[in-house]
Amino acid sequence: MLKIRQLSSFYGPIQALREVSLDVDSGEAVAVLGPNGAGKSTLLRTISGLVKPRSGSILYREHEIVGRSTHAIVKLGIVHVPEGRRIFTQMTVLENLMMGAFTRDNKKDIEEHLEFVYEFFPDLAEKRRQLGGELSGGQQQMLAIGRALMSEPSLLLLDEPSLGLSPIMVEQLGKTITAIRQDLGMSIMLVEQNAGLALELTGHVYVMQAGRVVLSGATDEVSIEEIRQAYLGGVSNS
Amino acid sequence: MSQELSVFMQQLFNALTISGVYALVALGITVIFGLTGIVKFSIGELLTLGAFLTFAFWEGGTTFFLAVPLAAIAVGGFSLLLERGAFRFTLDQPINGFIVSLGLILVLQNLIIEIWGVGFKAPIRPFTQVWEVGGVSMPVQRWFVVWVAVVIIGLLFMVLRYTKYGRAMRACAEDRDAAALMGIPVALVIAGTFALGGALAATAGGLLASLFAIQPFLGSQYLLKGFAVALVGGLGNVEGAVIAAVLVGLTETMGSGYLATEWRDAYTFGLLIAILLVRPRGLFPARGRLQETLQ
Amino acid sequence: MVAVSRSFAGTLLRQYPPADILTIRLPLAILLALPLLAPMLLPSTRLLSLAITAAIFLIVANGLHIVFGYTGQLSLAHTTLWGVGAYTAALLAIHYGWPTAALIPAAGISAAIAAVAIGIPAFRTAGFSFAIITFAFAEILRTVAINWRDLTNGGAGLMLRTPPTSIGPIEFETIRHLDNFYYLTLAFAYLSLAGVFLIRQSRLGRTFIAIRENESLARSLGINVYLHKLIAFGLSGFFAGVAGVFLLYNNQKIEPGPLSPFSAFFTIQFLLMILIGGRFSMLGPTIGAVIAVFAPEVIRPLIGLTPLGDLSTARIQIIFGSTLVLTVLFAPNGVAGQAKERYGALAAALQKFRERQGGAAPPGAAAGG
Amino acid sequence: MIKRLRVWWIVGVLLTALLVGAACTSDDDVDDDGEDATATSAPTNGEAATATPFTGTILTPEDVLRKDGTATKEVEIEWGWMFELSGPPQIQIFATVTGDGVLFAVQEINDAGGFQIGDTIYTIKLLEHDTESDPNKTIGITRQLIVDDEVNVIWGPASFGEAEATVITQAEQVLHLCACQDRGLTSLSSVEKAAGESHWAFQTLPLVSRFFLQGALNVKEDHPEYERVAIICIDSEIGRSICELYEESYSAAGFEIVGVKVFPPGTSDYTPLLTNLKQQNPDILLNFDDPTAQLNILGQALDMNVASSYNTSLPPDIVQAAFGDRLEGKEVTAGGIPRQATVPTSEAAAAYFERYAEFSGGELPLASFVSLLSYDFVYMLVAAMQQAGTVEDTTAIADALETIHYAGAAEDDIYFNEQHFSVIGSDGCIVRFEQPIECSHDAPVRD
Repeated sequence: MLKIRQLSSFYGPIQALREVSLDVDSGEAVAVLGPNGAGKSTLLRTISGLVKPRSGSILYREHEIVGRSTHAIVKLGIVHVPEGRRIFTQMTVLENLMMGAFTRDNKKDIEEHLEFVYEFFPDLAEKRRQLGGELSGGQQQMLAIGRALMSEPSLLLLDEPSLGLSPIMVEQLGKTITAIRQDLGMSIMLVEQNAGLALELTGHVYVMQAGRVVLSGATDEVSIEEIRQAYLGGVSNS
Repeated sequence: MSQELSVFMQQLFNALTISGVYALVALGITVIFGLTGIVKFSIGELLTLGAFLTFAFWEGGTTFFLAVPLAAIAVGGFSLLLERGAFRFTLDQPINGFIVSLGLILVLQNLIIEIWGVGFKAPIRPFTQVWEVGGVSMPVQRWFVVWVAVVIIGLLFMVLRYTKYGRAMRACAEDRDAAALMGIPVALVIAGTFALGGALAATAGGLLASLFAIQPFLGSQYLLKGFAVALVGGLGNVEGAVIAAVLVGLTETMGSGYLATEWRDAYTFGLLIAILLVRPRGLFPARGRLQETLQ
Repeated sequence: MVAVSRSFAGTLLRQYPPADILTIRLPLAILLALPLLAPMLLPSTRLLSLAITAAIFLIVANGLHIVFGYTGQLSLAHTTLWGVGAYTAALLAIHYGWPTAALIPAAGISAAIAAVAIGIPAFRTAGFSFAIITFAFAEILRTVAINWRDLTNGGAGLMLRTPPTSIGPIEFETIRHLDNFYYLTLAFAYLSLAGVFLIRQSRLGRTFIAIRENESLARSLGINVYLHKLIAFGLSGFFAGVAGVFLLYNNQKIEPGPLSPFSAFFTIQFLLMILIGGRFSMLGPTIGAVIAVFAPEVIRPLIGLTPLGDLSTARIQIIFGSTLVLTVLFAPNGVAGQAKERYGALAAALQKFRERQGGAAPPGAAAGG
Repeated sequence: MIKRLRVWWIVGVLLTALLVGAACTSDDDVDDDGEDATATSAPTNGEAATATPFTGTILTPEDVLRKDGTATKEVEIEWGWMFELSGPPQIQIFATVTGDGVLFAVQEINDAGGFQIGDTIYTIKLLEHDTESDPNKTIGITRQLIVDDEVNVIWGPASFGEAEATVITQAEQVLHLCACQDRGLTSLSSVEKAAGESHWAFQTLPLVSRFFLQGALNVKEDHPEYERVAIICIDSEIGRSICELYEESYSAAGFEIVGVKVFPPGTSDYTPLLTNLKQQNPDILLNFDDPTAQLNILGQALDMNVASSYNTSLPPDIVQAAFGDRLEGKEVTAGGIPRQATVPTSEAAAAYFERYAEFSGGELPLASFVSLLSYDFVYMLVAAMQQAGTVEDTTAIADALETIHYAGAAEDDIYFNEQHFSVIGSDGCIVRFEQPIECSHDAPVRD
C-alpha cells in the first residue's frame, strides 16, 4: 500500500532522513520507534507532504505522491495526526470535526460520519459545543483522531498519540487504535516513544536512529533488547 | 437637546464614520496577518488604488454604487497577483514579507502617480442631502458609509463563522500545518485572503472617495491608523479590530473636538502605547501557533 | 572561547587569518582605505558634500544595525533619535555655546537616554508591537518638536547662531574647510564601524545575536534579554545622537519637517539601506549607505544613455521599489550577503586549488562577520 | 508617507494655472473676457491702491538693455542656477517654470547683446544644476557653485533645501534670489536672527499672506454685517504663520476672531474641529492650505453649515464645480492668487506668455505664470548691477536692488520691500450659487 524508497529529507540545514525505505501493507499497523531527533516526525511530515523530500520516492497505491501538495495527499486517503494533537483550540468540537471532513462535499455523507465518530468517541458527542481548547488532554487526542477519521482515510499516520496522557488514557488509546485497525480496516503507521505500547499495537516495527532505519522486523520477532540496543547505539548499522 | 449634548452627539456621529473606515482597513491588515504573519504595509496603497479606481469607473460613467464593488474586485485580483508573484515566497520569513510590502509602497504609489498624476480628485457625492436632527448635522453620505461598513463587517463575520471557506480560513490562521493535514488547500486560502484583504482596503478607499478629496498619498495616513487599530485589537483578531477601530476613532475625534487639536496624533499614539504596555498583544490577542512564534 | 580582543587589528587578524591576506584582508583594507582619498579623487565639491552625507548616514545606519541587525528588533524610532541628537547639539550650541568636543558626547548621550526611555516601556513587547510602539514614540516626539515652540522654535527649527569651527587646532568650517569637515565626519564613520565590529566580537555582541536567533533559548541560558535589548537600543541611540551633531553642522539647522530625521521617509530609507546592504553582515549598513547616496549619481546618467532616456522620478522610484522587492525575494541577505557567498565560493575554490597543488591548506577560509 | 509637501499652497496656485490654462485654450470667449478684464482693471487698480505710489524712476527693460556704444570689452559672467528638476512632481513643475523664467530672461539679455556697465559688455552664462529636491544635494551644489565656480549670484531652488542653501550663501555674501515660499518664515528670519542680517537674499515669490489685509478690508466693505471670524490652519510653520496673519489682518479690518483651530498635516476628517468652531457662531470661516485640505474643509463646513461665508484659495471654478447647489445661500470668496495667475492683466504679461510659448516650443508649460515671478527679477538684478557699477561687489548690488523699482511683465511697479520680499498684486474672486464668478484685481499692498 505504501512503499517508501531511499527517502532523504532536510529539516532546515540538517539532514533528518537518510535514505529511508519502509513498507506499510494494507490493513497493517506499523510502528516507527526511535529516540528524539531520530527523524520519525520528519518521516511522517514527508509522507503527508508538509516537508518536501530532497530525494527518494513514496508510492501510495502505485501513485507517486512525492511533490504533491498536502491537501491532494489527504484526498488520496492518507491522514496525518500530528504530534501534540494540533486541534483547533478556538473552534468548537463540532467545527473541528467538520474541518476533518473538509475534503468531502456530500452533506449526508458528512452527517453519517459525524454520527459514526460520535459513536466511536461518546465524550466528543457530549462536548460538541465546547471549544477544542477546553477539552482535557485525552479528549483532545480523541478529537484529533476523530477529526482524522472524518475523511475516512485508508492510511492513518499517528505521531506520538500517547504523549502527555495518563496511564488510563493510554490504555484507552490503545483500544481505540486497535479498533480502528480491526473494525475499520485502516492501515496505521504509529510513531511512538512508548515502545511497549507500540509493540503491543502493531505487527511490524522500524527503529530509527539519526535519520536512518537501523532495525526492522515483525513485532514478534524483534526483542525488546534489540530495540534498546538500536535506540542507544545504532552504531553497528551506520 | 442642550447645546453641549448636541455637540457631543455630533462628535459621536463624526467618530462613527471614521471608525467604520478604520475598521475596514484594519480588517484587511488583520486577516492577512492572522494567516501569514505578514504585516502588509502596502495595503495603504491598495486603499489609494481602490479610491482612484472608484473615481475612474465613476468618471467613465459607472454609478458610484457599482464603481466601488468593481474597484474592490479589481484591487482584490491585483492583491492576489501580488501574493502569487511575491508574498508567497516570504511565508517562511514574515519579516521579509513586511519588507517586500515596504518596497511595494514605492512601486504602487509611483504607479498611481504615473497613471493619475499628483493632483487631487474632488469627492464623488451620490447623496448630497444633510439630515438635521436636534442640532446634529448628519450628511446622508456619511450614514451610507457607516452602513456599508457595518454590512461588510457583518458579512465578513458570517462568512468566517458559518461558511466552509471561513472555517478553513480560521483553521489556517490558527495552525497552518494542521489545516493542511485536514485537506485544506492552504496556499489557495492564503491567496484568497490576500484578495479579501485587498478588496476590503479598496472598499475603504472607494468609500473615502465619496467623503473626501483623494490624492496619491492618501493611503499612508489610513495605513498607520489601520495598523494601530489592528494592533490595539490584537493582530489577527477580527472582532478585536472592530472594537479597536471604534476606540481609536473616538479618541481621535473627541481628542480634537475637546482638546488641543494639534496634538491629535499624540493622543492616538499615546493610547496605543498605553494599551500595548498593559496588553502587549492587544486588547483581544489572537491565539494561534503563528501568533505565538511571532509576538 | 576566544577572549575579547584588546585591539582592533588583533581581532581583524583573528577574523581573517594571514593565509587569506590576498583573498580577503588586502581587498578589504583597500576598500576601507579608499574613502581617505575621496577629497583627492572626487572631482567636485558637490560630490565631496555627498560623501559627507554618506558618512553621516553610515554612522546612523551602523547604530540601527546594532538594534535591528544584531538584536533583531525592528526599531522605527531610530532616525528620530538622530534628530534628538541634532536638537540637543543645537540647543547646547545656541544657548550655552558648547564647543564641538563637548557636543558630540552630549548629543550621543542624550539620544542614548532617549532611546533607553523609549526602550524601557517598548521592550515589554516584541515583534510588530515593538515596532509600532517605537513608531508611536517617534510620532509623539515629532509632534513635540513641532508644537513645543518655546524650546524647538516649532516647524522652522533651530539654526546655528555661530557654527562651531574647530576642534583644537583643526578648522572645519563647512565651506572653506570642507576637506577637514569631511575627515572629521569620516573619522567618526570609521569609529562607528570599529564600534559595531568590536561590539560584534565582544561577549555583548554574541549575546545580542543569541537574542536575535532564539530569544527563549537565550532567556533559558540565563541571559537578561530585556536588559540586553535596552543596552543595544541605548548604544544604537548613542550612534544616532553623534551623527546628529554632524547633520546639524552639515545643514546648519535642524527642523521636524518632511525631509528631516523626524520623517517616516528616513525611517524607511534607513531600513532599506540596511536591507540592501545586508542585515546580517557587519559591512551591510556601510554598503547600504554608500549605495543609497551614490547609486542615483551613477544610475541616472547610465539610464540617460539607454533608449529609456530621462526617466521621471516616479518611474525611477518604481524601479527602485521593484529592485528592493527582488532583492528580498532573491538575495535576502543583501549585497554584503551576496558578496560573502561569492567570496566564500572563490576562497573555497582557491583552497581547493592549493590543496591540489599539494600545499597544506589552512583551515577556515570563509569570511566571517 | 514619503512625500509630504512642505508648501501646500503652491499646488493651489498650480491648479489655478492648470484650470485657467485649460479654459483659455478651450474657449475663445475667455480670451475676450481676458482683454476686457485688462481694460477694466486699470481704474480698479488705481482706486484700490491704498498707499502713495512710487514717484521716482521706474526702470524698464529698455533701460536695462540700453548700450551707449562706448564699450570696449566683452566679458562673460557666470551665475549659479539650481532647481528641483526631479523629485516630487508638484515641486518639479513649479521649480521648472520658475527656473525657465530665469533661463528665458538670460537668453533674452544675451540675444540683445548683453548689458553694459561702464566700458564693458557683459553676457551671462548659467551653471545649471538639478537639485533632485534633495536638501543634501542642494547643499553640495551650493558649495560647489561658491567654492569651485566662485559665482556671485545663485538662482533657486524653489523649496527643498532652500533654507540650508540660504545659510551658506548668506555666510559667503553671495546674492541669492529664489522663489523660496517659506523663506520668510524659516531661513530668512532665522538667518537674520542668527547672523544679524541676510542682506544678500531676495525672495522673488510674493508672500501670499500679504494679500490678506486687502482681502479683509474688501470683505468688511461688502459685508458690514459680518463680525465673527473663525480660522482653521494646518500645523506647520506656514500654516501657523497664515493663522497669525489672518488674525492680524481681520482684527485690523474690524472683525472679531472667535476661534482658531490648528490641525495636523494629513487630516481628511475635519468635522471634529468644525463642530467645535460652529459653537462659536462664526460669520466667516477662513482657511488657506493645500487644495485637498481646502476642498475637504469647505465641503464638510458646507455640510455642517458652519458659517455664512467661506474664504479659500481654491480656484473659483473648482469651488463651483465641486459644490454646485450646495453653495445655495452661501458665499465663497477666493483670493490670495498672484494677479497674473488667472488671465494676463497687462499687455506686457500677455506678450510674455506669447514669447514663453515660443521659447518652450509652441505650448505654454503648466503654471507658466509662475515663471513671470522670476523672469522680471533677472532684469532687476542686472539693473542693480548697473546702478552699483559692478558685477562683483555683492553688497553694493544688494544695496542697489533694495532701491530699484521696475516695470516688468508681472506688474508695472515691482520692488523688494524692507524684508527683501517682492511686492506684487493679487486676484480676489467671489463664488455664489448660479451666479457668474466675480473677480477683481487687487493692487499690491504697499509697505
